[in-house]
Amino acid sequence: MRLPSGGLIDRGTNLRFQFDKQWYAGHDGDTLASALLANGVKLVGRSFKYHRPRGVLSAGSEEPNALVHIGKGAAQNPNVRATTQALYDGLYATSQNAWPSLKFDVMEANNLLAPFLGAGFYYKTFMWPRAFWEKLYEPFIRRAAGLGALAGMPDPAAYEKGFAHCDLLVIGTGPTGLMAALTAARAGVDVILADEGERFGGRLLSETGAIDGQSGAEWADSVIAELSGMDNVRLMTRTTVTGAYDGGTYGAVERVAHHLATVPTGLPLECFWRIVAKRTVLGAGALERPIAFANNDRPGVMLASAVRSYVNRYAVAPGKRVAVFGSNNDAHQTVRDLQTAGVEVVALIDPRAGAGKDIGVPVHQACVSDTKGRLGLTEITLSNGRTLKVDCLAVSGGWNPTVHMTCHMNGRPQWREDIASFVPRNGGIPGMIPAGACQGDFSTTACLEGGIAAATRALSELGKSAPDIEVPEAEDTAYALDPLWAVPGKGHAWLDFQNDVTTKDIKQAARENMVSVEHMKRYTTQGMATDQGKNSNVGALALLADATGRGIPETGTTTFRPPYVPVALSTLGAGARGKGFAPERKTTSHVATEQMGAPFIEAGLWYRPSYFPRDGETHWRQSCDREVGYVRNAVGVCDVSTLGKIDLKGPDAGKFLDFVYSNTLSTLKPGKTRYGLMLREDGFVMDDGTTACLGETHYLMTTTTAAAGQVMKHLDYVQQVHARDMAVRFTSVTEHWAQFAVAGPKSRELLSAVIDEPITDETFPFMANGPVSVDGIAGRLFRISFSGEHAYEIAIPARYGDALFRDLVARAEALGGGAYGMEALNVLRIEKGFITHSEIDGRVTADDIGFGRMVSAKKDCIGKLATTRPALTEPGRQQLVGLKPAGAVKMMSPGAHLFTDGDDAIRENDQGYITSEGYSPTLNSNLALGFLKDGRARHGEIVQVIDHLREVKTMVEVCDPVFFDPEGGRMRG
Amino acid sequence: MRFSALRILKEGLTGNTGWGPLWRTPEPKASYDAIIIGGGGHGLSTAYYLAKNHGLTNIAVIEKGYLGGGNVGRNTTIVRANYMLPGNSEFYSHSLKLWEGMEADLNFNAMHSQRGIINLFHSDGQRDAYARRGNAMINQGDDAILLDTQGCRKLLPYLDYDQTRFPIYGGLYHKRGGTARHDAVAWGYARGADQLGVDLIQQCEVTGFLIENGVCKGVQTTRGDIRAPKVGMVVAGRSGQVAEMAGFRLPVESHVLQAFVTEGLKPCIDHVITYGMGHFYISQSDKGGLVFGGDLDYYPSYAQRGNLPMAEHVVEAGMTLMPMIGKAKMLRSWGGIMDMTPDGSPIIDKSPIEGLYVDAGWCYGGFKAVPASGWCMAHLMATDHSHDVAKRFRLDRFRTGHVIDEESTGSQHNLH
Amino acid sequence: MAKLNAKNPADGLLPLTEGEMTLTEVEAREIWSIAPYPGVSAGIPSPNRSTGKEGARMIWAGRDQALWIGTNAPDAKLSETAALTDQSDAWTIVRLDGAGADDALARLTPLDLREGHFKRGHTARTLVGHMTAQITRTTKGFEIMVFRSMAGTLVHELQVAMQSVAARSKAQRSWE
Amino acid sequence: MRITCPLNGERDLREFTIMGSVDYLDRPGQDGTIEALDDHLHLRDNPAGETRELWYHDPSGTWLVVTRNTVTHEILSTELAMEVGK
Repeated sequence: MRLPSGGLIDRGTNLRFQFDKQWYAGHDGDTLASALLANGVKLVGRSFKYHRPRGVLSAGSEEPNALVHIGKGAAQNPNVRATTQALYDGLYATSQNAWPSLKFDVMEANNLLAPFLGAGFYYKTFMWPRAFWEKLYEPFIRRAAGLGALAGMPDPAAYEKGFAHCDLLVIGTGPTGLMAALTAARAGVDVILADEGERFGGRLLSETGAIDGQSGAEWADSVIAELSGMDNVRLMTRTTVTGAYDGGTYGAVERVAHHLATVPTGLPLECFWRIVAKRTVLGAGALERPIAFANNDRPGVMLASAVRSYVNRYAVAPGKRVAVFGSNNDAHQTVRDLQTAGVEVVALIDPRAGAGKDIGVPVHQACVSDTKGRLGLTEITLSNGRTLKVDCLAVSGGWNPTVHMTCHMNGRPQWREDIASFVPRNGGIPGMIPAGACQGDFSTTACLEGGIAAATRALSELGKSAPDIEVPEAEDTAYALDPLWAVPGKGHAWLDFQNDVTTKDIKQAARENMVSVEHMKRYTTQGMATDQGKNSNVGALALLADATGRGIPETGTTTFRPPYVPVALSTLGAGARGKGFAPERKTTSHVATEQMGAPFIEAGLWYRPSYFPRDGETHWRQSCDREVGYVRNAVGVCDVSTLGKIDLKGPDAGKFLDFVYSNTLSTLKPGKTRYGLMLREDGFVMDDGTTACLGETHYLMTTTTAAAGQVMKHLDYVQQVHARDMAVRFTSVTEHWAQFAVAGPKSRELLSAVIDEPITDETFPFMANGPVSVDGIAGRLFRISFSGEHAYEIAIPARYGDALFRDLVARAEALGGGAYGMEALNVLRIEKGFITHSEIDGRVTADDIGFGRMVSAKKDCIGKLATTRPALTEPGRQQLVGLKPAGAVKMMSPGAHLFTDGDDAIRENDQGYITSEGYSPTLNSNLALGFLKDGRARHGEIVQVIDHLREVKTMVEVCDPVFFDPEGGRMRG
Repeated sequence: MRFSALRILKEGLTGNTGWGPLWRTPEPKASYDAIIIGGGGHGLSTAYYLAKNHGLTNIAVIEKGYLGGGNVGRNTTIVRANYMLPGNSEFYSHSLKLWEGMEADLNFNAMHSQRGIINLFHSDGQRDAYARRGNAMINQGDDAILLDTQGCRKLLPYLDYDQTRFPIYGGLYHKRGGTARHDAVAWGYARGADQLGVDLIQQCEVTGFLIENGVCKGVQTTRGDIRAPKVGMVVAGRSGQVAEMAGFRLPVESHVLQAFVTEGLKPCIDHVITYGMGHFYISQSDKGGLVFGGDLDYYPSYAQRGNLPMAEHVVEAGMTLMPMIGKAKMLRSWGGIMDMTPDGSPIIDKSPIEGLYVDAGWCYGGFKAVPASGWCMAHLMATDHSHDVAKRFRLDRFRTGHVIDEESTGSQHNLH
Repeated sequence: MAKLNAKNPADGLLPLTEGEMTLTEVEAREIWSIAPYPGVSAGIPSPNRSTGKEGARMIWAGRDQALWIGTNAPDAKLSETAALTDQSDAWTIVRLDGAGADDALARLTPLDLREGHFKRGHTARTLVGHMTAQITRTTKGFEIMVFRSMAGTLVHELQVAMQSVAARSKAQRSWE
Repeated sequence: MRITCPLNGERDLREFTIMGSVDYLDRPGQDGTIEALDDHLHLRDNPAGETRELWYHDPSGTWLVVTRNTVTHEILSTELAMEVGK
């Protein structure tokens, strides 16, 4: 019910919203929770396990009960805390975890079964018969569990991430945070002030105490006004700092647009900030804790501080007849605030002798021991037997400092007996200074002073001196408390409201010897709900301590881990949707290739054409066969720019190459090119490629597309760690050059028409390289071949790549050839037995692929020693072979395994596998490469190919991997 | 006490006051026939099978913290037998069979759920590699199905098939793969071992070894010396420190692996799904949380916590693969300490010191190995011979080169 | 004879304007890496600094390495003491200028861009999104370099960031 | 985690990759023993505490030796790999 006056709401606004399809109205400044309470809606959700009716418990992000869906369709946002959701016009909310309706939920039957569903019951049943688990029990449990529902569709909103840097990060804008920020800002350091609320002020917005004669909210506004005028201050509202990480790095979620009825184009819904701070002041405040008593979970039972928030900040009376129950003086303020607001306070219930005697309402020295009211509180029973008709009960079990973030690096908080709470231990997070209520200092004055002191300390650690600053005048009453965790009695008394963990569960866990706090938590699910135990952990711990006869400090705590509040995956993964997951790399021929209608495949981050379809072709194989024919019979053009190109220079460049390659490169003469094999230090093959000698001390290494980055890093490693004295410098030139393979019998004819000076077999024999020019532009030509044909690769500065590619393709077409893609490239290289990373997959040796002699005996190289290990030299290793169909079924699928004729297809008989396969139009046959145990000695043998997955079983003949032109006459000629 | 539906009913009707302890809290004795260092999943299953399969019941498990407090209680709970290479194939195949009988054997519901696991692939090359793997699984006697894009669409309609950066070419579907309730596995083995007479000693830290003439005779602990002719170290991420106490180095680096869970949600993901182009795997727990993880943070760590870059990478992979999870909210993140070997495969072998046995190097695949690791370690400790399915998990294989490198990334510990 | 026309890396993608920010492509005729051989002092800028001005400038680009950016190639004599490598076509260079440029770029790079820390003339090898990049602060904004092949991704990511900053500043004005 | 590179200054973890222990610095040559190779590539002290490691600053191609605490993640010092031991 809305109070006639007061509050930080704008009564001039009328915001209409829906909850479970009912229309209501509220004001700017409301949360969904305050607006619902203003409209008399108390039942807002159902609990997780027993589906108990639940109402609003708190007024903050720690809310365990009032979780709702916001929005509909693809925008439906589950598990939103009604207590932090700002109200806007048109807001659409629905309840969750109830069917068919919130008031009548059939799963409430679970409540009756509660005696059988206690701690750990899952582990003791549902085992018979075994097959029923996946089919019956588990689906039932899964449907019953869970809270909100995902829409099942991609989230249409925009999200973003960002980085921010500062000298001092201040978390929280209660009295502590504001004074810390003010102190540091006036000292001139860069300050970021972050608060999760809709407006700055923290707890000050909910309390009535004055600061310097102003209301808390007015004072907060005045501080913010000063800060917002300073260039060195960044104010971040609606921003929850979610985690503390190494090196002063913090994660934070900014809810940019959740409070807006319509989100403007380009504006993200949320932003995930990575904030790097030299120092941090944590002014996170404290959270009030409930008291466990029978049926303490009914709608209408609320935290006393939440009642004050609703009354003071939102001008909402959460009930017509309110009782206040607490064992600390702070609870008494609730009575006074309710009285001031004109709400009837039925009683103050405080078990401490003589407490609150002048407060002006009936005082009961007792406890609340039970409640009544199915969908909302109607009556409470006191431990002295009295019953009181109330519709709202404000409960305060005292305050827990918000120590969570101080534990994110495994720091454990320490117990402070005087406030019966945990406080942060020193140095839990390097550079973070907890202050104010989160440090256990609860009075406003102590918080104001604590903020100044923390900032002063941070400044001095940063080498700055703090300005003189006066402590504002404020309330400074002592916090007196007798700890009260649970009221004895019959019935279920809730600790973890959402997960339905009761005091009985804790006792049962103790009986079952689950006495470690971690065991208790995991066995009962205490503290594992969406509030991560913010409301209940300390109480549960106290009960476990009691049940096991230990003190609370000896019982220990569980660990608080990031995030402090749940973070949407859309936010944490912002930018990654669709293509944003990884950069896209496009070659200079990309546009032309697209225009030719070629489908692309991903090759690492690059896009490469699969094939170039022609009119009338209905299957990629037709295109592929045609393109293979270009290369074998005329001339084909293929963009090979994606291969890594590393330019090496210096007196020791040759020596360095000899060290990184297994074979010798230093003897290479300028104008010559050689194939090289690179090993990892563990002796297995890392990569291969050609290296061209461009000058006496100048080389150009090529790598495979896949390994380009890895090889560059490896070269940096080898040089900076193992070859520091070699005078060599190298850099990647992959992106500077567009490079095209021009392959086929007519390749020289084509090139001669393109380059400015014609070439001959004498000036450009096989494996030659040299400078050429095209249209006056300096390029390079390499006579190398990955197809086994007379072939070249021509390189031109990338700005001319598009033009050269189009020109080459046009000329090739005029000669009866054309562009070819990856499919044809693959067939061409299989025909020749050339390897790719399908073969050198990281587990093969040089000898396995028939290149054993390429590990030079004359020099050291990376990986050489390791190749002498027994396993790399012993007989029985699988060796590269060619495979040709020898049975009726011609299909030889990569991934199929090889077995000796007559053997069963079981692991023990496994002889090898197929790595690559393709149809060779040249040889009119399917061809495959694979690895076979002792394969080089088995040429001519017929072996079985078995592919269970594709249901293929056939026979193949083992042969040399070079199927076509084994003498190599075509590429040399 | 045997668990049954009847028992639940009876206890429910009598206020649940009759439940007894799941295990005793014994004082350590001066000597045992065997000692297991480490009360995690592997240590507890080793103790259970030593008692059950080999009749060794005068044994103790020594745990410095609480039972099941290590990686068994902080993983993404995936159970599978989808390995390719000899050594791993037969071992994990054996392990999955043990999983399938575990709950009946232990009389404890570990919620082992064979909901199926799908490893997605995103290129022809990856498909070929997964086909090779799938065929190896079937050669081993396990199950595998190769799905194409259409097959994936049918099973997993909520993936992004149209816009995602690396298109989905298909997936390798292993139907017997799935998940389990991780803590329950530790508790089930603990209760089983306790019932067979094994002393489970918590809050007892090993501080040194009793080594006489090069032979291990027991351990020094914070609660006194405990002697035994056979000592097994089953301490996962702590293997380096424990080996150091015994005076040798292991081929193990300890790394942090993060895992994440969202708030509870109604059922939306019915399988275990792994992404092939980034580090991301996900399933939905029976409580409704989306449980997911990725790769190591890459730097050695004993801190059981990670940093943001990997957490972000993991979520980014999830968002490009299945954008419908965007409004799920990460509730909690945590880290486990992974004992990474230079080939990504484990070690179950005698140590260089007589009487001391090593079970280590589980990298981040230790959870599914819990039953077979215990089975084989128990076999080794009881018989002094390697079990057939674990005989390739030798300590000296890195020196000799007989590595079992599933990831094919070579000898760098953090790349597996 | 072939006729070769040159194409810029960000051909057809730029310029762009969002709010008060502009994104334009920088056309560089010559970019060369200069990497002195060991033991030679080669007069390259000190780490994280750029020197010179439009037409002939150098930016530090890693250990003992700089990029020469100018209208002409560097003096060939330098090749006696340093590895001189033509990179003229290897890079996409864009300039992000105007009010909000810092905020937009801070959405993509982990580098501390605060004026007091990353001043005019400062340069850094760092990341922009998931791309390796070089960022230099200029008089009016930033010059950002990534590999040529990633021009599309760079422009797209910067554009999204610019739009967000522009939308925020617009929304900010309407909230106030 | 923030690592201060002697050349690039303080940078975010995401700009770096790590290879592993400084055991990688002691490389046995072609005449070394397989045992020495085992020490170089495989066997590790794996300390819970201070350790020295090889890290790589990807954007600038710089290899570093970083002294770091594996329990607290504190970075204690960084040196250029090129200069270690010189």
